[in-house]
Amino acid sequence: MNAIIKVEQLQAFYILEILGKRKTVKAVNEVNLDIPENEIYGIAGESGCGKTTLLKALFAFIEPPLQICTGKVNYSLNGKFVNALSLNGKERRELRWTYISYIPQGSMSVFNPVKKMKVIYLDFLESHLQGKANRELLTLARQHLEELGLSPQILNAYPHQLSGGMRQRVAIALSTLLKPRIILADEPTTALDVVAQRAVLQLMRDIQHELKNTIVLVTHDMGIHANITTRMAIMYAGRIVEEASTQDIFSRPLHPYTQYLIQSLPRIGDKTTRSSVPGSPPSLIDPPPGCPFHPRCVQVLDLCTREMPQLQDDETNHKVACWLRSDQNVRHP
Amino acid sequence: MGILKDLFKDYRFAVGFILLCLLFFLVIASFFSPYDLIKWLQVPRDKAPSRSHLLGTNSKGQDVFWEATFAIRNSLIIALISGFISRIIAILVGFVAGYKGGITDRILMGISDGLLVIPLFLVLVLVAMLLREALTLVNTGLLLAFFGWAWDARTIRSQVLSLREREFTQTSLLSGNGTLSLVIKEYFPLTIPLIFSTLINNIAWAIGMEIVLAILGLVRLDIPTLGTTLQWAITYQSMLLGHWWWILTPVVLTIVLLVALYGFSVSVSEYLDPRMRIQRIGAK
Amino acid sequence: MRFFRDYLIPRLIQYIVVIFCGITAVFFIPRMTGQDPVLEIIAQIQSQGSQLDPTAVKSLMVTLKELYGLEGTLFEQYINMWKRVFTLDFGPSFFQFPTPVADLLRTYLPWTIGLFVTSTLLAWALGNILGGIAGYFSHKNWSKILDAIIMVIRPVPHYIFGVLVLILFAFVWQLFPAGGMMLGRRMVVNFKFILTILRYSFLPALTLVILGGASWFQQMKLLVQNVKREDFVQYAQTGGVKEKLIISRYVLRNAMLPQITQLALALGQVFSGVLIVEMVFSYPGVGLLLYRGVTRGDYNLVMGITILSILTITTSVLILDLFYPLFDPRIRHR
Amino acid sequence: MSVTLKAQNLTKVFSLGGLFSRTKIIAVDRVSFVVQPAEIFTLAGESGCGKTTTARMILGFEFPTSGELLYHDENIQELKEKKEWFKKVQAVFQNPFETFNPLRKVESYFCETIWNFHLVKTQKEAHDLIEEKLQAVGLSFSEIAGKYPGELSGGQLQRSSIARSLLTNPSLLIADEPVSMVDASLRMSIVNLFREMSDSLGLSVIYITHDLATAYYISDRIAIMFRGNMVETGPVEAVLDKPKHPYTKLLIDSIPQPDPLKQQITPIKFLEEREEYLRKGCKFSGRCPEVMDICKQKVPEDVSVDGEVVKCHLYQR
Repeated sequence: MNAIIKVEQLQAFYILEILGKRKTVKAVNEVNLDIPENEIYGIAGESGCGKTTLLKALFAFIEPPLQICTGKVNYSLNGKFVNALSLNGKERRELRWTYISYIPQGSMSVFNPVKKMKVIYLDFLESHLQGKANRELLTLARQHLEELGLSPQILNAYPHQLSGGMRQRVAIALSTLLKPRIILADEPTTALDVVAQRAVLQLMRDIQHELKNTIVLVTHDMGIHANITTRMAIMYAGRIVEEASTQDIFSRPLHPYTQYLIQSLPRIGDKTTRSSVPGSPPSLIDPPPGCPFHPRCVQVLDLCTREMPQLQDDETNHKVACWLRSDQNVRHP
Repeated sequence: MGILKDLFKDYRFAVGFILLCLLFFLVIASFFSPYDLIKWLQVPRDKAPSRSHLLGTNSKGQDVFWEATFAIRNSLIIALISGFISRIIAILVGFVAGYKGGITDRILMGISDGLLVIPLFLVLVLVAMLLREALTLVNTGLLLAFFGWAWDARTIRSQVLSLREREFTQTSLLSGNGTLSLVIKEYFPLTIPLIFSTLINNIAWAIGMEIVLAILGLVRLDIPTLGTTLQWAITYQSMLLGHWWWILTPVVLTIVLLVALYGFSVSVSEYLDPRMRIQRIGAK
Repeated sequence: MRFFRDYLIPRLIQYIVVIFCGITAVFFIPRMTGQDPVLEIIAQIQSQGSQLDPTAVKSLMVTLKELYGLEGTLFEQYINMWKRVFTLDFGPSFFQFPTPVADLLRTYLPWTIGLFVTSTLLAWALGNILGGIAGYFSHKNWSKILDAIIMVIRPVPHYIFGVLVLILFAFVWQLFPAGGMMLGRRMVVNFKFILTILRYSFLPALTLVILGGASWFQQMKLLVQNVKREDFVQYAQTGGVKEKLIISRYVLRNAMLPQITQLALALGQVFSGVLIVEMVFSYPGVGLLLYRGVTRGDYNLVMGITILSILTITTSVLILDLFYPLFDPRIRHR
Repeated sequence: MSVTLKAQNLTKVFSLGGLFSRTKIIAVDRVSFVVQPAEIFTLAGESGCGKTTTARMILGFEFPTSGELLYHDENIQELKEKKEWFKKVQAVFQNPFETFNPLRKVESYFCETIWNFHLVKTQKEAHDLIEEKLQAVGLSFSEIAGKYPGELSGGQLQRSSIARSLLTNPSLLIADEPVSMVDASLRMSIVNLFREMSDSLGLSVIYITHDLATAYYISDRIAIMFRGNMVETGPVEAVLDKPKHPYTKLLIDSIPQPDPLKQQITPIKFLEEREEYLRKGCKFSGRCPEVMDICKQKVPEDVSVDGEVVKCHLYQR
């Protein structure tokens, strides 16, 4: 299964200037990741763990105060790998929506409030398909909506006339308009009710099935990951602590943090008392030395407080970054 | 003193602060003026600026420099009276309309919209025509204050409306605070930057209005203010006769005063902006 | 139909209510001062040195009271004031005795309206477009320099800036006449006449456009810096939409909406600015009329000007309010 | 011991629009429920179902259009002094970062609550009371002394908010989505707090949420709300394990289970229902899989079915 995006030693920090003091928020810290093709890849983690920043880096959408300090984000463009971060503005703009597209958080104000959906669709199409008459572009949009089971009447409506669920499905339709190879979704269903969320997830599953492309789904809700993703990575304090197929993550979680995360989820029909992770999430400005989870980890070793464990594959393509699980600690206890 | 160091990073504050100190120095100097405030023909007339008379003398036989120091002081008195009293009215109306809501909000806003739309300047002129003699410094200030609050009441009200929706209002009520202590303890710290910047805008407006009233001859012309100095300069045709120093002094002084006030207010209100203050608290 | 009922009728009612309150205020506020305009005028005449024997003073008082509609109870005065407003008859002007105020206004008002409309729209458009672009490229140097210049111009009051422009353009560089266009010339529409109109009205228009433009510039720059951070702009940028489109269709288009309501709210002050500038350049408009009326204590004229200005401003506010839904679909389609 | 809180036919109607166009939205429609002492009662439902409006009516921030609220059989509207009412009822809110004014120290809210309600006489007693309540929620006074909200984490702020609400020893606590903005890893510790307080202090808690899983874990009884109606009320095991109302079934079925084996395969028809508020008859009839024509005409009555109260025509016969 070849990868469509290869992330190598990526470090993306926010450089903040408050009252003359320079503060660096280490949002993404030495991340290595291979995102496979034709799969729904999940990135899980709590708020403030850097998953949205990682998504922005994947999308090569870097706006100050965010800066890429080291590392590459390689897209596989017709066979060979190109570092997206080294592309200039024009090349990046051309790749957007044709090669890689983005589904927003689904907050209220994602579409231009004073224009009809038709105009918004034309803006996106016009910027990428040169030399096509508006009429042609509109028929393209109308067909696409019908394929996805949405009524073309939507094009004549204004954004404020659509409900939250409908607006999010239109955003998804827009992001798949030019059949991109990769779709990045940042918490696509957080702002929706559970019934609307189910319809949106269903739509994303159908699209991936039909286009055979890759959807990278970022959300803190483990239920959604279990429901739709096939492979996932768990992020904590800017680092990937565990990466495996969704089946493995839920059946035998290896990293203590993942275990806590899954164990603390309440389930209907099961009233056993659940406890949450002790302590509080680390600050990304000066993360604790060694493994960032060690202040909250119950099985903490002396080594954990000094050195950062690397992601280690245990031959079943199940990677984990924890001294308890890696065989290295056998050599120097 | 750390605050001043941060503020000076903003060039607008630096310019504004220095100019304001300069003008403040002039105001202080006016108390030590060798010449009388009102008497005419104290010096030879229409002399160009020289060592003895820094800014020359005018056709009324007064030293332009010392007249200017009185003018700034009096104009500032009028502007400050207008500024502070209109703040009180604007805050009262803004907070009551914003917090009470319902009928009182509609009535108060109806009055303030009415005052906004009709040309205040003309009604001001109408009233000034009648009061004419009585328009001493204080009365002019009060008159300007009465007309100067409508605009700001509206902005304060909209901020209070947004604050009322925020959750800490409910926490404060649940902590047993009454409406008054809620407004003072919770809303005031957040609206201070707005009140400060509208104060400076009102002062600038008051100075401009005072000048126009003086040009129309509606204030006591013997008391030197920026407006009356300009008015005498125009009636004595100083422009045609080439006494440029007499007419340019009030013009330049007004511009310097207002630019300084504006630069000072913009930078300070940015510094006081709640978001900035929260960041500073966080960065400690 | 819903639009008509939800949006139009409340606006019309507000229009009538504001006119009613405005004119009532203009009627009551001067009376609150407790000063009697007639005594004021007589004192003014005597202070200008002309001696009047007592009987002449008494008869003058009676006629003046009748002229200013000051006889009868307050309520009667109020009623016949409204009668006169509806017939647009503000009584005779004092310093040009027989001619009624209405005629004076009819000759001078078109000039003011011309200057008011053109300069306001020009200032609004120029200030918003420049401010919008400066706001979008706020990190660029030219935008910072422009911002600094505008910051110096904006706080200057109308009269002072007018005098400055007058001194520079009329006396130092002598490019334009120092005002004093012939009053009340017959309106003959030919090329030469229009040229003289332009020459005389250039300086007042320049002052108004610069001053007005400065304040619109700053408000728009602030608005655009906020709109730039909105989700729909970021989303369009991630979508690779051309920057030209983003600036015009997304940023300027949305930032313009609050500026329309702001224009409607600021009309009162903008109109006052026009009157003041007319005084500086003695441009033959209502402002100059006001200057002469005030300096000669012509109470009727000033009252007439005030009422007429209320009508002009509230009508322009109504027109602007009616235009607003065309720009904002959220109001058109509930 | 009499019932802590009893609501009878509680209704709230908002009228929107300008002078002429009065569109009426029935936010809460004849809601009745009972809260026993030391019981956690959950109000669950999607956004816009009226659960927060109900809470605001109980707290007195909103006045009911009709119906009564009885606190220990005493009508709340008769209570003249609102401050007296806040001694008995307190609340915790959704967004920890908005609960406290960013420009005021967190401890100032504690002191105000103590002095406004005259809970203690001396400074020392005040300090001890605050320390005691903070210990109860797993914090210490030193952690929050002199601190501004900006300097504390979401979890700490939410615990402080709970501690503040406990100062007056209320007998009813309203928690409006208390954990939806808190990190998942910390969520359980705060949810467990409610259970401990309810058992140890005999506190009745009205827990408002859209997350049924947490509701199942913590509450004793639950009411499912839909467009202002209480469609199903009863013990949480009965309502969520064996749901009766079609809407409750749809809600439970749509929750993504954190288990890859239980993936939602059956597609649902996403019906775009905008005017459900004004609908005649049962408000869910637009998208109810078991809809009958009676549903479209008559609003169903409350029917008690083996210990539960269901508002649905299916159980009318």
